[in-house]
Amino acid sequence: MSTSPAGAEASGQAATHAPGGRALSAPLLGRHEEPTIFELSEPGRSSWQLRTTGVPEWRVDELVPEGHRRPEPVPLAEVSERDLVAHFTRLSHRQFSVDLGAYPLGSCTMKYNPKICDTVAALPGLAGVHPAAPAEMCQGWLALLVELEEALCAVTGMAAVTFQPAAGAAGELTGLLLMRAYHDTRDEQRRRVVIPDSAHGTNPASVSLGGYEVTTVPSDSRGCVDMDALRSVLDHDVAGIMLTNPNTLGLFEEDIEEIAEAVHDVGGLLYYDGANLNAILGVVRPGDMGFDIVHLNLHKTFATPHGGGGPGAGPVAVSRRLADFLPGPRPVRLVNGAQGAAAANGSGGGARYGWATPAHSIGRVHSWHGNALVLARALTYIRVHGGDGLRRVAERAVLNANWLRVRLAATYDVPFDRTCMHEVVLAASTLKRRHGVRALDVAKRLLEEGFHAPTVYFPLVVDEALMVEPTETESLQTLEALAEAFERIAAEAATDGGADSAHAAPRTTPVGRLDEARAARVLVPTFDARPVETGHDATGA
Amino acid sequence: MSTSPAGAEASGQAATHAPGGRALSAPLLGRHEEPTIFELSEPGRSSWQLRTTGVPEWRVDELVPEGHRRPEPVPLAEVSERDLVAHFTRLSHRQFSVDLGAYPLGSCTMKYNPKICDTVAALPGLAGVHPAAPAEMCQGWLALLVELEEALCAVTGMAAVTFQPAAGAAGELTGLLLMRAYHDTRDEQRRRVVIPDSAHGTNPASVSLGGYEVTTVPSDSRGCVDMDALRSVLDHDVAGIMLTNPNTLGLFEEDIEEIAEAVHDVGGLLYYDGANLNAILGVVRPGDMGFDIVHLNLHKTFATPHGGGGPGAGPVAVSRRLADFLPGPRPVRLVNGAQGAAAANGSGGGARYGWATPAHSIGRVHSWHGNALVLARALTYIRVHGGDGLRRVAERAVLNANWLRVRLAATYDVPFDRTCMHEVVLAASTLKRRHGVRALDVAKRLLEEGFHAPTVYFPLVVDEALMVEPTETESLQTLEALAEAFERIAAEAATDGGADSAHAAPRTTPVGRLDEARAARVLVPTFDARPVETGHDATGA
Amino acid sequence: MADYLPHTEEDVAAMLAFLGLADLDELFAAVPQALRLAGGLELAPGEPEPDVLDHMGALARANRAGDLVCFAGAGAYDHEIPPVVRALAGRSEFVTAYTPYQPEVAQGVLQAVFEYQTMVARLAGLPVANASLYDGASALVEAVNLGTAASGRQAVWVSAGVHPHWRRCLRTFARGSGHEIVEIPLADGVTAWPGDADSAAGDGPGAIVVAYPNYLGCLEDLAAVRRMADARAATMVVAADPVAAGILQSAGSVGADVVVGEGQPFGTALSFGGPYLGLFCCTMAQVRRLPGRLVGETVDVEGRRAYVTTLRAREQDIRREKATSNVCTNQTLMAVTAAVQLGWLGTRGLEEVALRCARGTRYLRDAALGIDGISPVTGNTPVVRELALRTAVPARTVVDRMTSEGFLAGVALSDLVGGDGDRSVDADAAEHGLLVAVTERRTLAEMNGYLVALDKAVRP
Amino acid sequence: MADYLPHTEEDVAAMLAFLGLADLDELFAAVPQALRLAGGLELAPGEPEPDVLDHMGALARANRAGDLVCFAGAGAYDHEIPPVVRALAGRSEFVTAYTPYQPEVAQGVLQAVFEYQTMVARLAGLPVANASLYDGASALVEAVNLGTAASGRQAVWVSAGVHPHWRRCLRTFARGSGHEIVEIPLADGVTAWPGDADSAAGDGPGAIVVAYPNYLGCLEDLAAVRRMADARAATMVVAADPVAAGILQSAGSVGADVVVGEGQPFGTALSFGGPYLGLFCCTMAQVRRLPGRLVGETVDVEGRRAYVTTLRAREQDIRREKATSNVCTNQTLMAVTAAVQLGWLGTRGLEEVALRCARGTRYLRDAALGIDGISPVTGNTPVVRELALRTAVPARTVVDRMTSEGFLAGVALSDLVGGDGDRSVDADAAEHGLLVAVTERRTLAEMNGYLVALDKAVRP
Ligand SMILES: Cc1ncc(COP(=O)(O)O)c(C=O)c1O
Ligand SMILES: Cc1ncc(COP(=O)(O)O)c(C=O)c1O
Repeated sequence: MSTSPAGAEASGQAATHAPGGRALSAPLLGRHEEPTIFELSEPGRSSWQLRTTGVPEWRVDELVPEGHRRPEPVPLAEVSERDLVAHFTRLSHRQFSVDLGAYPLGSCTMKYNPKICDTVAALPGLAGVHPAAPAEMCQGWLALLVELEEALCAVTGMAAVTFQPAAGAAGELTGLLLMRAYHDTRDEQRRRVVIPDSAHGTNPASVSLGGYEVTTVPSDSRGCVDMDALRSVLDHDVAGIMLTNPNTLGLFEEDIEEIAEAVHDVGGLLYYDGANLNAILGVVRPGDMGFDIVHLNLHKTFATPHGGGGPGAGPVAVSRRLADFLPGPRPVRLVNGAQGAAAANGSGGGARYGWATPAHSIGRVHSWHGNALVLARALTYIRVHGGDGLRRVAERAVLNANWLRVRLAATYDVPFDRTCMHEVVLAASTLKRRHGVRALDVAKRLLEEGFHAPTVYFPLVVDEALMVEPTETESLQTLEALAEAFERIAAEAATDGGADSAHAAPRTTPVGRLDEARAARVLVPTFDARPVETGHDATGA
Repeated sequence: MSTSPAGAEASGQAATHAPGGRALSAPLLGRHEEPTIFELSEPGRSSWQLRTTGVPEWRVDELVPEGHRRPEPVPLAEVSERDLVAHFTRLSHRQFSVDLGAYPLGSCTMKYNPKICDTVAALPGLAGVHPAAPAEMCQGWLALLVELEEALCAVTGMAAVTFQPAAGAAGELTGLLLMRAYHDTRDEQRRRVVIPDSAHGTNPASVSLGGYEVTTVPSDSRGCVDMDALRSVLDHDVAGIMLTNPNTLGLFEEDIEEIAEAVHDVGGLLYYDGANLNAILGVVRPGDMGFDIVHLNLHKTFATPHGGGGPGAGPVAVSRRLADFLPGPRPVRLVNGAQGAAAANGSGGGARYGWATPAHSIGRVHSWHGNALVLARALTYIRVHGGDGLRRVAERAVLNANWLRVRLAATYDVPFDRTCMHEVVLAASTLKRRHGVRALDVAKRLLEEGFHAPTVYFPLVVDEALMVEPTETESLQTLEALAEAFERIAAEAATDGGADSAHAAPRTTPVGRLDEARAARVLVPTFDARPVETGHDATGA
Repeated sequence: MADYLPHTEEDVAAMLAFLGLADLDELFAAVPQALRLAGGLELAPGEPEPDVLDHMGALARANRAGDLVCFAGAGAYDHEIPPVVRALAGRSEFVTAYTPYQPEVAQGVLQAVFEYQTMVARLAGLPVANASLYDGASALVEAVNLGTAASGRQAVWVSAGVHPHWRRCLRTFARGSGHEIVEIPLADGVTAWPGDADSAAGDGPGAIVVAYPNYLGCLEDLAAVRRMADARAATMVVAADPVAAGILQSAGSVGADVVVGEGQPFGTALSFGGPYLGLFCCTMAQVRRLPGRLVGETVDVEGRRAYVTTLRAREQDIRREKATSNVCTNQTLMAVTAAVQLGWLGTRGLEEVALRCARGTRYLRDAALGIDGISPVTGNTPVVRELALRTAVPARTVVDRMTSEGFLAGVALSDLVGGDGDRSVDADAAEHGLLVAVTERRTLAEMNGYLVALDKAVRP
Repeated sequence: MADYLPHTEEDVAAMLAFLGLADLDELFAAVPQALRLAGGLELAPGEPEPDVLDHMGALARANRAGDLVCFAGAGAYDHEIPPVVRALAGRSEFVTAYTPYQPEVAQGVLQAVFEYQTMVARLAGLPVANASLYDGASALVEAVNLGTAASGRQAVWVSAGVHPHWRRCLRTFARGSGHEIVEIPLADGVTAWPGDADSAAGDGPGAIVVAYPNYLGCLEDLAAVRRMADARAATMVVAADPVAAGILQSAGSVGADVVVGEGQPFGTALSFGGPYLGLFCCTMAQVRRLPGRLVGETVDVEGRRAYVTTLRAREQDIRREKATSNVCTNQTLMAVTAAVQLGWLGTRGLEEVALRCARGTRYLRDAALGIDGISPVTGNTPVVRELALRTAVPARTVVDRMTSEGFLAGVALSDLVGGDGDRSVDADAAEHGLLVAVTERRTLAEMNGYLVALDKAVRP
């Protein structure tokens, strides 16, 4: 049957009276559009049920002074609970996720998210606690955070951690402000921060917000920081350098010791972007490499789910000399000895944990204490794995990436074909030159093959980049199937009609390729928006 | 891309090494087969994690005597937790459910299942209680059951309830054994039970298991029990009659008073099959109609989810004179006055609820107390609705069914076209005669239209029956869309190629029509089964 | 006015107008006036969800049993149920689906049940398993129906080692089926089957039922039962514990015709006794007598492997009074849950659980028998899964006393076999017998705490 | 050895062989020997899930705050979250998806966010809402970045009625952005903006920030702020409470250029402060300066309506150091949750929640002011949402005392504004001020119990 809008209109429903019980948008049954909740809405229908309180029922004009009152209630959707459930359940069937299959999205570490963490995050004793409750009333939370801080220090080789940053980028900016505070107290006005050309976009963006200028150093032929180029830009105007190691090409920066020495020599600090930590868990620690500031992406390395784009958690770990600048207040152990578990027996005796603000704290970077429930998930993950398990995680992640690299080297370009870490950057340059099949086409075809696409066109230094991060939770059988899919796509591209087929992909998904240019040109940011001409195409890459 | 097995084989995986991370069976991405968990299995892989106990680790031969030991462990699947999750999540995407859309399956009352009931059924204080715990330790459960018994008595107009029957059919058999016990104590040997020809299959089956012979009475032209026919079969050999009112044609048995009188006159009892109670909640009660024994399908009328085929709950309510025969033990209030809520404040004071076995109990019909968590869901549903809400449920259910009946009378046969109750039985006889499109074809086409199919070929007394039960939780917009879908199908049938199109349906689902004959002829009941010739086709209707 | 109804005032008015009716009451014109309920139902008015949650929560808190460390079994066990199993089995597509009448949109449930059937059949050592029955008792009743139908004889020998409640159910349903249930007593915990002499008298049994291990945890001699069944052309029915089966020989391997069991231990919470899961397996020879649904593999029009309920002609909706059983709604969700739980456990995990249960039982038995005031009910007969202790004071008293120490000590035999005694144990044990179960979740520390409390509890 | 790794010994061996490596260590050959971690991580060995659950459960139980009846707010509120919202927002497809980089297989999240953007924009009375930011504070920081960029001036006037923690964040990030943050004090709970005279002095503000209601619950004069902003060509930023917005005029309707807020009240639990939800709305004129992701509607190759992230050129991955913001990962799951919660509440439900909060606040205020030892902090200024009481004994003491009565009495201002005082309240209030919030979940009985406890707690 038709899956065109005509087909949808064929339902004969006026736009504002779509039938909540019709399931044609569920891929199980069809490929139709799912009506918006506003189209499912019918005045007078409702789902809400609130507790019986017995509170006097004053009218709004008895409560809110003239001039402050809202003339009309906020127009939201009015749907039955049944339609609410059908709507969002169908939407969930239109969404790919780790739970459905492999998600080899480079730089994102889409590993399996253990279900036990959902259970922990739902514990009323954790989820039901108000962030401003007195410390005596949340000893469990404080014990949890202190335990996690100690674990993250062990993993990174650093001295102290702040949990306030809500994601990696927030961690970066926090780290740069720590860098600035450090130099300030030493009365040094430094204006530049060095980052490699392969860096993730949040790095330069954070540098600007930190009030610094970006100095970019090129990668050398080995895909690592070009030492000569680096030395040439290092001077006392450099506040520090931001690196991720392994870098975004999935390669370990072998010269890390020289880099650290060179940067420290000019009085700069080393910032470690922890997005790629998964590769080196239990193998080597940023602190031992000479880094002064480290942010971690718990939503990558420590398996907390990405929630379709967030929430994450980007705690920042620092060396002793920077600890006094950390945001506050911070959870601290009041009397030593008592481990979290002990404290957890709780009530009895005075508080064992409390809050403290470092002497030269840069101040708050979050409304409260950071993404607490994400932190609880991460500690759960760490406890299940332990030191030994985390090392196995890194080994298997790197093993998987290298297996794919070697297997696919015959079919795809591998710009830097040597032992990689947790991810491998392939390229479709040859496919594109020979057959006009671009990285984007390969990505879309992979969807038809039953896999999520890798990250494409990043890092920017690689032409037609296909950045593949299988993660350690995918099996050899899955890697083989993924490799065969890649190979099938390349082989098909070489056949005639092959390129057209690739350009037409994906054909099995609820929607095909989208008109992204139109989305930006005729901006429709809400259901109420009338088309707005925004002039030129602004979709970017 | 191909969705044929070839396509599946194209994954190049040996049957026993299917890739757990490939998501081509998720309708979001493809239409491939989902490997069985046995094909995803890899020796040495595992998911299980068990508590550290410190118990001495005796070897099995130190624990189990020679001759009783299993030579090899039971061969099950060996999969990673990640693959376990991917497998069952993909399977869930291959399954239609109430949460996805309208499910107008006649005689099944597929109404919306409120999520609050899932929360209640998951309460550790309910789900974590051992069935043999002393009464003092489960006062909350006993209070809950007594409260539910009182509510069901109010709804049915009966005197007492047993919760042991796990589903409707179990309730029927229990009811028939109560009937037998009743007659036995009056030293009456009665051999026959009367049921209408429109009765559900479980009714005659239960009659046989109850040790009775089935006497069938035909329906009259109005679709109700033919009174003359009934009178002609009634004598003192009749133990009772089983009726559902409204009957399976969705019609209210208007002569119910005469029927009751006639059956009682010969000393028989009236059994009420409660599967269709949704239509008369708060309108009329089985007890007031003269019924002596009533079973309820809590998984229909009271919205407990069907779980893909079960569990249900089929409590049996009886009139005073039958109460002494009920299965035991039964939850009872020990001192009156105390309501469930009160008792729930719990601990303080002695037990307010206990167990008691009726004087002439027929004995147990369940391993324990029945499907307790299903009962907790039903009480939750009843409390949210209250007396007023339940009446609204019936009104809206009947309103919806009649709206569809009138709307579709122009397009489909309506064998008994008068005001129906909660469901309407349409027929495709004309479609079949004129265009060769059968009820089954209409059902399959409806799947393509975004709706679950109605019940087909039941009741047996209607040719090409399409039994439609919209339920009260579907909106007018959904009914309109459903009606339009029915109409589109009929219109299409009249076009040329229309019949072929109908026979080809469904074409948008993960699998098309199945070879059911082969399933019975070459029986493969397990993954290990070698094809077994079972002779003739035994798929039945 | 809390409910889940979508109808607005306008909707109702428009629909009534469309039907040409003045009001909603007219919809019920067919209901005789005299019968109509005046004044509505005698039920409290509806309450909003939060109020109802408060009430149900209060009821739940009133169940103090939930806080006790559980040493009770008797067919309902406190096994590990991991978050991953709860999450998968709780997916709304499985929970809110009906019986798979339209297989094209029900492959999820159908394949999960097919996998369940395979796992359960492997466990039992038989080629066929059905899609579930209500619980262990109902599975046994159906097994006896099948067994007598197969042999054509109504007498049924039932070992008194079968769970007392299940035997009670057999007697209840026998009043309808006409089966003649003969209970065979136990001696030292194992069935004392009649010698050939005794049984020659009268019509031989059409079915012989034994439990493995039996409800007292004792291991019966299945081979002997098989020989008896052969000698009498009777159907051999075994009620097997599915967890113990992880280390015990399968009943199928010893020749059982039908194997039934209680599947609750596979991912289903204690749940105050239900919903549970009736396991049912049989030989290929009996497949046409199989009760309930059966999922089979087939192909679709495009040749894709697919699943469908099959051999439907056995079922009530087609065969009606001639059906092999009246079961319609079963316990599919528990079967799906079991498939997920067994998928999680896998080959090694199930063996490990069975082994850990046996180890815990062994540890507790050795230590408990060291306490004075405690002796075994079943002599020196080897036990797994359950442990029957004879306590100096009535077992019910022991259970009550130990609740205040935070333990659910077990199940007093008096609660299972009833006052009037039973053929499974002597009169003294019927009052002083305490049935104890130790699962893989019980730690050494919990057991040691239990033993201290037990020592106190058995003092006069 | 508990983990989630699928690799069998054989797999590892085969893969190493394929790579021509002797062992796993060779994979790390690039890591300088000297740096390699000898002896492994200093972390306890892994524990099986049940042990970890025991530990986390013990930590959770040690949080006694969870058992207290909550009268604390200050930006984090105890609102009703119905089972249906938890169930839908918790679906694993939403939870375990990444940012929608492949829109063809991410329509679920994209459409949900599009609906969220629409609802939030309607709430704010502005045409554009982004796909979320971290929390209220980060949304405000981004708003100030946008505002100063738009006006091209670095000075920022911030009402002291803005949440103290948010103001603290503004000061922190100003060290990087170079913004000059000027806090404007409150008088009787509302902002005492400088007269034209004062402000004529020096460079005018590039952005003016006010809260509505402010953190003390007081209603500010938004029209006056709009006039000030017009006079100074400054960007008007309003930090609005999204629940109070259910009955209060929208900031957009009064001319705000940017409206930010904390979205936690829309379906997200208290969660010890996170993850929460940063709400961000602006005018169409500022859309190219919008921080974070934006979902827009478009069509696919077949003309089907579909959704995609748009105006991507603003973002860090494309614009890098010139990006409008550095945000990448945001709080999408909370945005989806808010869409579900607002879908559940609907037009009437949101108004009802706002109204009930205001009623409860009114009831508690009237009754509390009757207690001696209690007076208002903000005079007679009308309040909604929050209530600042001056208590005879230090507020922190009141809070501590009332925990033993089972209440979380509120938030002591001293915990918010810090010892060194604050421009929002006088020095006495900084020590004796108690900020109290009443949501729709609080019953009359709870409030009366609270009042009795409060009466006792404020005695010297
Ligand atoms: C290398 C790298 N750095 C930084 C980030 C930013 O982290 P977040 O998205 O949590 O802000 C990412 C995330 O994609 C990344 O891959
Ligand atoms: C009319 C009728 N009677 C009885 C039953 C049997 O109920 P259950 O399936 O719960 O055994 C049904 C269920 O479909 C039914 O529709």
